[in-house]
Amino acid sequence: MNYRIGVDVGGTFTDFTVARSSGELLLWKEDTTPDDPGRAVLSGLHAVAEQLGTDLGGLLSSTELLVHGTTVATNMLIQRNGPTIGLLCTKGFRDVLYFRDGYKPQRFNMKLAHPQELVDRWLRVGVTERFVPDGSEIAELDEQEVRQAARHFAEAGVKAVAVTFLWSMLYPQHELRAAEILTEELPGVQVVCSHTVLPEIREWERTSATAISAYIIPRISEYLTNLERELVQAGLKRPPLIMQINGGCARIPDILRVPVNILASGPAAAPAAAMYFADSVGEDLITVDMGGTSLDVCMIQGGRAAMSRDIQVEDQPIGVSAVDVHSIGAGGGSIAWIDGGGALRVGPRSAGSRPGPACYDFGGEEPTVTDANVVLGYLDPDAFLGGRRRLRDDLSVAAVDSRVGVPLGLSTVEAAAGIVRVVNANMVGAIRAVSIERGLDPRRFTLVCGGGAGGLHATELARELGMQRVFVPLEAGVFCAFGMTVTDVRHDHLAALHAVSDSIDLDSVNALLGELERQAAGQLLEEGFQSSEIRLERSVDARYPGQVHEITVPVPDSPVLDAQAVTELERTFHERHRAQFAYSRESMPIECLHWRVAAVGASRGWPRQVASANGNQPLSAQPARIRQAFFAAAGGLVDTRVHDVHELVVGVQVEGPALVVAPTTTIVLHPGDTLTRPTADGFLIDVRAR
Amino acid sequence: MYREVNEMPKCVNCGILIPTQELRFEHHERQLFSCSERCQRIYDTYKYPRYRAEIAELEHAGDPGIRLGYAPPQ
Amino acid sequence: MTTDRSSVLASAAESAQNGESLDPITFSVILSRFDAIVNEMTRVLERSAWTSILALAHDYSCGIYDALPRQVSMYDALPIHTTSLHLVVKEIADAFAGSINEGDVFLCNDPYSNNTHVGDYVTAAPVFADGRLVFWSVTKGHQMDTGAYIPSSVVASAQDVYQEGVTIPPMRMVEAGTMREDFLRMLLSNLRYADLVEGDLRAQIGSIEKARQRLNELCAEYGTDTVLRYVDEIIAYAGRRTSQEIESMPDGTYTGEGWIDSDGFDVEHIPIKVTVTIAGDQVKVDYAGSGPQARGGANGSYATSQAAGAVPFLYYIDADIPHNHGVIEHVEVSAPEGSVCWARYPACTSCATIVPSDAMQDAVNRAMVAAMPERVPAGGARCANIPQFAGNGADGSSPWGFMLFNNAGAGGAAKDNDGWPLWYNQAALGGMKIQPIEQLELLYPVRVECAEIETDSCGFGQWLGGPGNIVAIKPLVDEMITITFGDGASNPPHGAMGGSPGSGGGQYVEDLESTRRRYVSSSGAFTVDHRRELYVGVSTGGGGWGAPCERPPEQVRRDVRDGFISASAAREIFGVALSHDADPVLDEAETERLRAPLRQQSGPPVTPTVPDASTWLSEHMREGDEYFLNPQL
Amino acid sequence: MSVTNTRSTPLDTRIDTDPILLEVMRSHLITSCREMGIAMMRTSYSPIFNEGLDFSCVIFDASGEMIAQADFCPAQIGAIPHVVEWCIKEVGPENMSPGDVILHNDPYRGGCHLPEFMVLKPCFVDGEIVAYTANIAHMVDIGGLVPAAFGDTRNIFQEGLRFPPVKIYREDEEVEDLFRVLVSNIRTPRFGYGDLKAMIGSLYVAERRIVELVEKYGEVEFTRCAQDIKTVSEILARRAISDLPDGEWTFEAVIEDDGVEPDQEWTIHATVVVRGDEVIVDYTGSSPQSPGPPNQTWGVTASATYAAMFNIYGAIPFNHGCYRPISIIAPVGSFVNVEYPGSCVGGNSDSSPTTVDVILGAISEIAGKGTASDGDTCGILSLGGMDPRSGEAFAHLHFDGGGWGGRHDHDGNSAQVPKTSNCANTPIEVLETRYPLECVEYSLNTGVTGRPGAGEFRGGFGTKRVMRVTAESMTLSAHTNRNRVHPWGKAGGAEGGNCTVRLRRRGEQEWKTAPELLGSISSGKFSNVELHEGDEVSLGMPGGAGYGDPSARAPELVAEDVRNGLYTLAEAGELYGVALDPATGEVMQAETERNRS
Repeated sequence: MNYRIGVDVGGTFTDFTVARSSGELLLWKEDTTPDDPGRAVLSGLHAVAEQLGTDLGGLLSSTELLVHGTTVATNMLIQRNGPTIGLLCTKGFRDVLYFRDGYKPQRFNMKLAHPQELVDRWLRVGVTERFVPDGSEIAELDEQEVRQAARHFAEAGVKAVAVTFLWSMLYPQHELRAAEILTEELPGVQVVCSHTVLPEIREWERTSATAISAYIIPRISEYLTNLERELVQAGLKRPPLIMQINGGCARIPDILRVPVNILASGPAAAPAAAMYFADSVGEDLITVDMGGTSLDVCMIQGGRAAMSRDIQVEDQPIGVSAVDVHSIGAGGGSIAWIDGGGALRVGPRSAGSRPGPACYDFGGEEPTVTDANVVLGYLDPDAFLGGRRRLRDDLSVAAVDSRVGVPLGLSTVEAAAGIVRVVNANMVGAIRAVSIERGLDPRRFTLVCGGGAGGLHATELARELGMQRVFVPLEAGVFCAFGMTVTDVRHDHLAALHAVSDSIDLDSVNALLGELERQAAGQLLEEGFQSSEIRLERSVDARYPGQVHEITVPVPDSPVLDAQAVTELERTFHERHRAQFAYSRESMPIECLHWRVAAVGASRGWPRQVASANGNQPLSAQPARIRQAFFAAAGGLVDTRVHDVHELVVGVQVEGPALVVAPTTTIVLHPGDTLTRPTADGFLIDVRAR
Repeated sequence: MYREVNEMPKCVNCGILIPTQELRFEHHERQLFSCSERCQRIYDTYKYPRYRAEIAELEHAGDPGIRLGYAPPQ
Repeated sequence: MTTDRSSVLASAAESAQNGESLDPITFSVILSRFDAIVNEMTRVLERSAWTSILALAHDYSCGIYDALPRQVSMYDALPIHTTSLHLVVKEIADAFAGSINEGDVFLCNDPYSNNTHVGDYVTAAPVFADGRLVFWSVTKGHQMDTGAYIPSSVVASAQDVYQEGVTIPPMRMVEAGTMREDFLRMLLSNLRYADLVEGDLRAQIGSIEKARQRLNELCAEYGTDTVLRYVDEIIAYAGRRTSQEIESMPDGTYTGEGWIDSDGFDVEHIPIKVTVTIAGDQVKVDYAGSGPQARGGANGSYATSQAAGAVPFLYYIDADIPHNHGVIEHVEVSAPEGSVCWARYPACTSCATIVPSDAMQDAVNRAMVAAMPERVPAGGARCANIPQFAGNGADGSSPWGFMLFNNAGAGGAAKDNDGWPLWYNQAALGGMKIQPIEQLELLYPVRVECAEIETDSCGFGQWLGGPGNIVAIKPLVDEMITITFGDGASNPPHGAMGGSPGSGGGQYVEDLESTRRRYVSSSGAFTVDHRRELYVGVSTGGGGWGAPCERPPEQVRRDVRDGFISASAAREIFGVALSHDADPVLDEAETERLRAPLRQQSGPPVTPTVPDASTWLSEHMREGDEYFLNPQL
Repeated sequence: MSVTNTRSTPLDTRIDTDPILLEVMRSHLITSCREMGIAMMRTSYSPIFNEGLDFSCVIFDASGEMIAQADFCPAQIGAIPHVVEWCIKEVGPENMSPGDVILHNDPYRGGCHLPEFMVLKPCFVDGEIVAYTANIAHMVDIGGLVPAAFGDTRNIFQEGLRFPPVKIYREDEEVEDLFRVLVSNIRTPRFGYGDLKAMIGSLYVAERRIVELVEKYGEVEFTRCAQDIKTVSEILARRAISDLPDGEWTFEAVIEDDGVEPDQEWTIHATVVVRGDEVIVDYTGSSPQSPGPPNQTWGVTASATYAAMFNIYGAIPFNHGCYRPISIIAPVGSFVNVEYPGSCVGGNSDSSPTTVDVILGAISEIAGKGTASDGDTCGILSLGGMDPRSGEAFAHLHFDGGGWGGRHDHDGNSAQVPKTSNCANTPIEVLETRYPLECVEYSLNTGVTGRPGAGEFRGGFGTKRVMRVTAESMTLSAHTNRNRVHPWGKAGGAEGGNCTVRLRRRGEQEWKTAPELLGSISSGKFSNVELHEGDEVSLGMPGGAGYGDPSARAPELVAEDVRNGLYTLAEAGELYGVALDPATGEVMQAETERNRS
């Protein structure tokens, strides 16, 4: 028996999916342990192994692929609870982060606040050094100034330093030397260089990606290295792979070289997961993954997830190519609070899993969305996580009352319903951002709903947006973890080589592409892929000479690039340019800048059955058959049927109001909603329009 | 596509702009432009023999000989 | 940008109740679809343009108009275009009435055909559905060169339309899908950097073509009639919300006065006077009493005079209201023809979008702030420190040129909000982009020596104006021709409600050997020698809002720590006492003592109240430095 | 391959057309050109056309070669063959339809300078192009930095609007929006529009005539005649050249300051090579192009060359055949073949006369005889502003006559515009009605600075004109030559006079130069000087140089000049050694002999 494991660390829960070569799936949820997320991963794997009737060693030693995703880094940015960091830059340019691209969105909004940089200005230090485009060093690196800066950083107690010199992507010498000195002067402080993080022209994006990397690296490096060590000690043969924001995965050393890639790493697996169900739900999907801390929305059209190189996380551009996932701080753990103006607000602060929602009884006193769901009767205190956790509904009531109900003069239920309405509105806003505000009519799409808290809100969100169909996969609660077991492995490599198509030096281009292909494919082979499973995608960033921006076009798939292939490349470029910009200038040659090679290791399709009963047997404690739950449409708290997911065989139909309890999520059906189970994969809900 | 006049070839003999019809001819293994048979003949029989040395100089600066008689601007 | 359009739904629902069969979701989908299409136009142009002024600096606007033409969407436009582009679209529509065909593209840059200024090239394509003209797809892009007598598209020293560049009245550039090559060749023959400009024109055409396709899809998807009915509703909706907003403003008549630095030659401090009348849901803005038309390019065109007066009300009202015809029709602007606000043919209007317009906007802000302080910001930077650099291609380089936006001044503070940096001018309100320094150095033979915040350049207040910045440019070849147009150096952005004005800033050329400096007024043309000279621009900060002594001391402490303001300013103006550490410590007792007297002071709602208020020059010029007012090449 | 034959390909001298028909056809064509001219003169708006006659009407055959013209402005006639030829090549006859009219003024495409607008119309018979008619005319204002174009412009963008070949009529329809572009970019739209329409109208006139011809004689006959007309002229031209001895002769002269670099001089250097029946005019050795406006385009240089050569042709029917024996070599980027975006508005008016004199200088070495140099400047003043009477903008291009050089057998003509531009002086009354100017003085320039060179045959006198501004204000720009360099004398004749541009502010006594008054770089070339009501501008045109030893001049002629007030008694003495009786003005023979020996 071989295993493939997906582990997704969320802000609240750590999700597990174990796929067996036999095709069965095992799903599991474990409390995230924010102080050391690795603990939850290990304990979860222990539990899973137990479920599979083996031990950790037995599980890991026969695991051929372990993919790990985490939102830890994203949450650090969202909640701005990262360490103090420093930034070392070329003298005279310490405000690159502040100036940004000089662009003010919502320019008629005079109250829009200027985004906060990740590094305060007094910790952005310029030092004498300068290269110019042609490579001449017009100012040597002043090492004294670097050491002074180091002392300044030490006094401020920075945990990491970003080094971002102009033109370093072409001439990294100064960054490298400065990094040496800083490491030597600041033991224990991590140093990140911009030429490694994003070796592309444009100082703002590069500086931002580097600053983000420095901001998150202290935490993730400690975490990931420990994790790898422990997993390997525990018997894992192949190094674990980390889910990346580009939708593919990579090994830990690669991640630590370019930490920014770990951002939104979990959510990037959503498209893969969603597309797995394409047969039953089609290829036009909006995926929402609502965990404990954040909501991630992703648009999939014609089976392809939107990709972007202009992603900003919390107003900070990341520069690297990414699955276009829109995240907001809204989840089961989001805390409800009353703002200065007396308005009810929910999030973005989250109680996480420690202290967690009040009902967890870990000392949390602030009401969370989960508490509201408990108060409204949607969550069965005895059936949470299949009964592994008894929820204290009395604590939920107390928290909701004291912090929201009383201040606003509302009954507990009214207050709870209010909390849910507000968080729904926030989530609707997020979905609008990727659909309506891009002019896409969400009603054409199916809402694919993942995340532990997803099922609780899905139908309301759909209703609000006029969407008719919601799909809740069986693996909803561990949606991304599941995605990781079916995602491809992907390595992107790029190098700069300037060439104009009418005077192109084919030898050097071929040499370069060959080298990139060797690197990329080599990695996959090391990771145990057969060359038959490896797909190479070659592309180049090109433009017309004199133009400013590039577009990325595929490089013809001939073993060596010859004159004919170049003509082909030109043709493709003209076509793409016309398709994208509605014009082309065919009499012109094209100018090539960055050459890219992506190596994709296709995930082996294993046979697939229903998530095995025995895998989940112990998870399914019997729920109460009838509960009181709140439905505005039904006039308040009403008796509501509760179904166990395992009762609902294929072909069954359930009318709302009703609750469907699965081990890792609960689905709320409002009056008029109809749930069916077209296939074993999951549940399709026909949402009644309001 | 737009071509500014200074991108159009000039007759190697008389120096006039050649708008479209590029009358190419070979001369001592060099591809040259002339505006007419006559200019081509005058180049062969007068200009080239007379200024052979200067033309050789100019050719190093990538000029087939149209800027004869003074140092090219750049 | 995600804006909460729940109000949209509410409103649509309400009108649905009024019997119209409008579906709120369809309403907001179509509303957002127009914005999305305009966004795509914007992106196509930005991504495929050839000169940095469009591809990087974003100095252009895209819009969709209906057949009338009414403005349907200008989602991401530059403010000065937002309220004026419909005028030139109408001129084009009228000029070719009866012979407008599918596949045509029209071109116009003529300020006397209701374009803004000669630098702005308008390309417009009619969009047909079911055989009738239903929309106009329009872009207006600031081209790099207009064929003026010196290499710039904004020549403050041009004295008539013939000197400021080639004027193109409404012109059919593409005929039923075919480019008129002979016209294009003729046009480009009269412009510098013809190849780049051709690229930019084609990018503009690409952008409107993209929108044409999208609009056809939209009509196909919902049906032309449905779409048009929702267009009416979208405009009506904006109108309704604007009415509510303006009705909530205090009725009355308000006056304000500001000053333009100069006419491009020797006349200084030209007054801009405004009278604003608010009555019910209508606003009247009148510039009677403003100075006579200028000899140089500092004149407004009809289009810019219309826009400049209306723009402030676009940011007084809820930012979420879509800026379509429904908003514009609530503000009526008038200016005397022959004044600096609206010049008479053939006067030069090369700086129309900025010099007069910025001052005209701020005059409205000056007039209104006391009446509705919560809505009205302090003065923002006007267009100084946006020089155009050019080289004639000596020293082996080919002719080059670009406009630098990175040194632009900052925005004014508003109640509850510090000002933004890089405001560019009131015409843009921060809506342009700076060029990445690496791109500049890659594309042009210059080196950027520094680009950083200038301490104490901002207006002080409870909320700070945005900071100005200092940028130094070293030419690497040529006598670098430097052509600056602009305003606000001697008449800086005003402070509001107790806040102080921005610094005003300025520019100079430093001789690196003698360290002598040639200071230049906010507009002028001069050269910078690559062998021994450096161009330095120090831009103004925005005006401050509210009394400085009301700013939280901890905030002031961080401002000082981060170098936005100096320790001495903190002490003297903000009344905050700090230690001298890198991370200063606040002395609360001393701070209280310092603040007591400051709290007693009071002043006019707007400062300065007189022209020529900037002290920047006197503070910065040293023995041996020289000052030049509007130097010419 | 490399041609070895040094002679031009032998001429096919067979003329099989009946000579009578040929003559009929030719005169018919020439008449057509005259009719074009009359139509133009009658219908145009600007004095420069209906008075100054600064335009040329020409007919080309289907191959794009000139077959007829009437005696118009040589500077244009010499360039138009190239403009038309390249224009047809660039547009391509296949892209032309009946009723198309092409507009062109691009100096870098064979043109003379921006103000020289050329309109070209293909003439169709049965769907075939049988001929082209063209009209090239000097537009007064073309936008740009300087009203009426002439000043110290530094590049083409300052000079005005440039039209590479562009269709301004399509199938007999005005291309309206293009006209709109044109009129919105020139200061005198009403005139510009009217003049352009007049030019185009004249094309239609000629087209009708040509169509008549073809219909009368048939296309075949017409085409053969066209060929033969050219061949005949070529034969005659080659004969004239063959009469010259083979050999090489070199001559050079300088153009003074270009308005940008005052102390720099720009050399026009020409080597004239006679080889049997053909001539090579080689300008190698001329200066690089100047930063200022006096550069010559290729077309200008060609015109000047032809104009000079025609002096040795004698009376030959004037068409493309005359050009064939002449080859020109003009280094690219030199003063005689300016390169984009070099300034060149002044070359056509003020440099080309000197170029002609340079060639004549060289030829005279060959043919003996020869002439002394002319005044060689048009003395161009560009005035522009608002006319208070009409409330409209005006732009006036002012030129005056200089003195020509003495010839080997007679004195130089007085008050005549340079030989490259047989334009007429604008009459005072027209001047004053058209423009807010008052003509205070208009006379022969007898001043010491401007007077012609003495000689057996003296140079002609230039004019002197003083104009007063009657508008509130206007701008003055100037482009003149020979302010410092003198026309050279010949065979012992004295050098000619200088041109002078002087200004006098209202109420002031003394006349000042532009540099004195306004600190401009040059006194002869400057742009956009502000003049106000009552200010005066004085233009003194240079006299030509003298031919032969002054002491050889017949004393009676000197006495007559004195009687006519051209010389003072004193001047008669110092310049010619002629003593006259103060009372009677009679020659005092004895004393004269003494002075002269």
